Amino acid sequence: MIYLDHAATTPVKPEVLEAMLPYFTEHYGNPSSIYKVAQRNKKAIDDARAVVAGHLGAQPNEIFFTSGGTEADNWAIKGMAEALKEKGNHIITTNIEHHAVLHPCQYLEKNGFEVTYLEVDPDGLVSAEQVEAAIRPETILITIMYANNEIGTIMPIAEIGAVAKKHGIVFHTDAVQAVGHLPIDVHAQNIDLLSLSGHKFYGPKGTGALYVRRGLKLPPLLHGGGQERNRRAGTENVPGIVGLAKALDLACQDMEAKNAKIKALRDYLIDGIKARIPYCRLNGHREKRLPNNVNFSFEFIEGESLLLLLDMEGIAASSGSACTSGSLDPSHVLLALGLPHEQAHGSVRFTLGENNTREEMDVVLAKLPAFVERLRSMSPLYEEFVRQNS
Amino acid sequence: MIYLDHAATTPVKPEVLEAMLPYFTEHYGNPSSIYKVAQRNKKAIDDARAVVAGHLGAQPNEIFFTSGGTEADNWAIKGMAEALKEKGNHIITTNIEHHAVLHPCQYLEKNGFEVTYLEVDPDGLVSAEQVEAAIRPETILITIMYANNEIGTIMPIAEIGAVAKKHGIVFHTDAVQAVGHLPIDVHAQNIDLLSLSGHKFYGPKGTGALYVRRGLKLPPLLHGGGQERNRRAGTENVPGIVGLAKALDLACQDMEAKNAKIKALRDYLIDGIKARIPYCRLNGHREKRLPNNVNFSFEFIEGESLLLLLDMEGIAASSGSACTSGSLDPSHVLLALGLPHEQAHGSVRFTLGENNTREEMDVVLAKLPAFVERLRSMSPLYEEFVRQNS
Amino acid sequence: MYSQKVMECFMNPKNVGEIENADGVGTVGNAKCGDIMKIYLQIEDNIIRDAKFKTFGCGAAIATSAMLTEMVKGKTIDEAMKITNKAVAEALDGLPPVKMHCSCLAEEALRAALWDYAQKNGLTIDGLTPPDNIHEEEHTADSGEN
Ligand SMILES: Cc1ncc(COP(=O)(O)O)c(C=O)c1O
Ligand SMILES: Cc1ncc(COP(=O)(O)O)c(C=O)c1O
Ligand code: FES
Ligand code: FES
Repeated sequence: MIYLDHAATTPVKPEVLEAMLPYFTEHYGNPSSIYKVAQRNKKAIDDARAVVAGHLGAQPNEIFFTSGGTEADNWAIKGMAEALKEKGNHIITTNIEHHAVLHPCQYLEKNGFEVTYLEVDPDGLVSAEQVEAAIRPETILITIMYANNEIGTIMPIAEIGAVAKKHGIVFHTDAVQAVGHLPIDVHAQNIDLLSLSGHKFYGPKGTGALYVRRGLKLPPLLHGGGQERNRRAGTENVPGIVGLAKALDLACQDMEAKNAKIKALRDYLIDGIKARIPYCRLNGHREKRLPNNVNFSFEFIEGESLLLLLDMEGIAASSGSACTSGSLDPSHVLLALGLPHEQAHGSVRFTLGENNTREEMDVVLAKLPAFVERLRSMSPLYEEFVRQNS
Repeated sequence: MIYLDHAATTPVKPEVLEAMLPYFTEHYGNPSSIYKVAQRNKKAIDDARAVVAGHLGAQPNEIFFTSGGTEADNWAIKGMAEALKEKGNHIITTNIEHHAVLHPCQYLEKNGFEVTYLEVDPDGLVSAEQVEAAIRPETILITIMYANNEIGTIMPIAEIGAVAKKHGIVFHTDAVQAVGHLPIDVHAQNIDLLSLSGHKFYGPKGTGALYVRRGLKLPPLLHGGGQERNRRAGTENVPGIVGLAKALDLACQDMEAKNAKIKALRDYLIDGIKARIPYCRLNGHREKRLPNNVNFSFEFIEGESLLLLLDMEGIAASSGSACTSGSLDPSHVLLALGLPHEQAHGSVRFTLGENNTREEMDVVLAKLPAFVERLRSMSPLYEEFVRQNS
Repeated sequence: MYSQKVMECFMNPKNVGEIENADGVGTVGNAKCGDIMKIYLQIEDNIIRDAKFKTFGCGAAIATSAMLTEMVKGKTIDEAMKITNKAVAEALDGLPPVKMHCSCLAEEALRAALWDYAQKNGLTIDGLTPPDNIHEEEHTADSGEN
């Protein structure tokens, strides 16, 4: 199999699994317990917290473990809204956020909040100026993703952070696609809250974290026991937390060199597709782009059928985000770029990982043109286009 | 080590870990993806859902996986409150619930809801009559735990379910301590919502589920992608879900025989302690009690110091619930039983597991009296007591 | 997610293409997903001699187009009118629930082509109503529950 869907999820690295294993069957004590054997687990969590903090430029007591990126996003957004509702009821975000941000925002809209969904430009970017222009006296939260999961566009986070700071507004970023892939420094970038998810950087599914700047009063989303210093209740997922930290540590090792390699493959794929397939469009910013993201719309054809053909040849790719692949709607991200309905439907995302090779890209480049051609030959839209242009 | 804290958490069984392993490194695809390799993971989740449903007498589409018991409790309680807030604002619970129920209730109290905390009797029981007497026209939810985590008392769930049904009120039970340990049938017992947690029955930490009776409109707690049929967003923790189901399946095999064995050990320990140590009190109901729970108050001494002595000898026990062991407050459960402050502080819980042996009980029975004696000899309360009674 | 039969029909679809001077042509679009299906019929003596399709759509849409065109060949118009989307889906060993509408698209495209034939020849076909014109229909992005 040629796996090109690393933005959907990644395999757990063997070293990560190895680090986790002892905590399932051997060091299984509840970290909150007072006896010695459980204290080891408490230490494992503390160590993991320090590792995660280190890679974000944060302090350990600013890191709270969650069950994933979705929980972190929900917690940050609904929690800050609750905490600051006396101060104001306005939130600023973009129209290409992940649903784990958009849906909490829509939920808040039903509960007395107002949300500005900034419109991105055709490359998927918002500017710090747009953000600043949207600020009102009652604005309490800015939540803008670090990098988009579908098109890979990287937002000007430091600039937005500076604007947020200037106006004294809390700034959250969904960095699920960025953590472990791009260098991050929450202090230099003026980030107040940051969500991450373990399975996007070769860690286990069902793990995540929220960085919460010290001093920020964020009420819990999950109420209960006193875990995570009374902020996030529930028996700690010790193996998961250990795995997340190990994975992040590995991901941040030689990040620059790994990224250079992946970027080269990415560009090879992008250029190869452009050279071989007419009527296609690269979605997302050409430069300000995740090193592993390739997203194309192929005119006149529909994405799912192309994915099926690729799948038959052992190539795993995706259209839009994984968690909406059951849905029939075209991607809200691609529509936000201004793509017409049919083109938004005809997009395919290849997201590369550390182990992909140039040979694999060659296989894709060898197969893809014929698949696109085949589907176009079946397409009434292509028929019409050819008729009109002949 | 003699591990006697199975109510806090259990080790993952080797068979459970084995079932999980392929899903970390090999079958890692995102279950929502359309390509074949990911479909296998979707199937693994569907199978797990069917297994869990089967052991509760539920339908697969009534099971929703969560990150643990805490999330399930929060979701059930806050979700139903949100869904039914137009209908009423009154909730009935007990004063010995786990914090994962109590704290969401207190949160709701701050947001316009009224909560009746039924007082349990000295054995930790509430009756269906008490529940019925507390019902008001505006009552929208009854949430009463299946079995208490500290004292092991088993509530009359079927009777409470019948009352709830008669009055058309939604009934949630926190069955975290019961699932995998007691037979459950949500339909026969008229349970509308039920929380469970994987790590309490030899499954992995960070996994849980909420049973939601078909037709019940429960809005999401975590908003985002379309996972779990749009009810619980977030990339599915595939290995965790597989592990939870495998563990539950194993736990329910020969449940009766296993329980008979554990119960015999439990009673051996209870009787042994009673026979050897004066001025002690068994907390919780003598008969309506989890097969694995032993909870004693030893007068004149404090629990933590006794736990430390036990720990020195390699015996892992707990006082109160694990997740509050950082707290200095006496157990709210023991106070609810009517114990004076000092006795509530002086309680120790032993919770047995499938692998504990009679020899281990003998070790505890051999050591414990001397430890209690030693601490009593240091205790000014004991000194006073002896003076008054001599 | 798809049956083997669906995948077969998708991978090696029969009847892809156009019929020159077709006796009936029907194009329908699915407001639900934006997919488009076009069916060409060659009809002689009340019998469908040939059927071809072009489809912009998902795997299920392509498979149902191929299956439907295969099913109608050799049938009288009345017989063709009796083909339902369910029959097409069954012939494919079923479709996932979210994909049932793709088979509706096939049924509608067939009826649109028959309507076109009837219009051109001044006929009335029992039970046939004019197709919805897709170009007048708004693409209402059915927001589902996602
Ligand atoms: C940008 C972004 N945010 C949030 C999430 C949600 O993360 P998770 O599925 O781990 O909860 C994802 C991935 O699914 C994502 O790509
Ligand atoms: C009765 C009860 N409810 C809820 C919970 C919370 O479960 P978890 O810690 O898995 O979230 C526990 C255990 O911690 C419990 O014993
Ligand atoms: S004297 Fe130690 S907890 Fe109070
Ligand atoms: S025709 Fe719409 S998804 Fe298949």
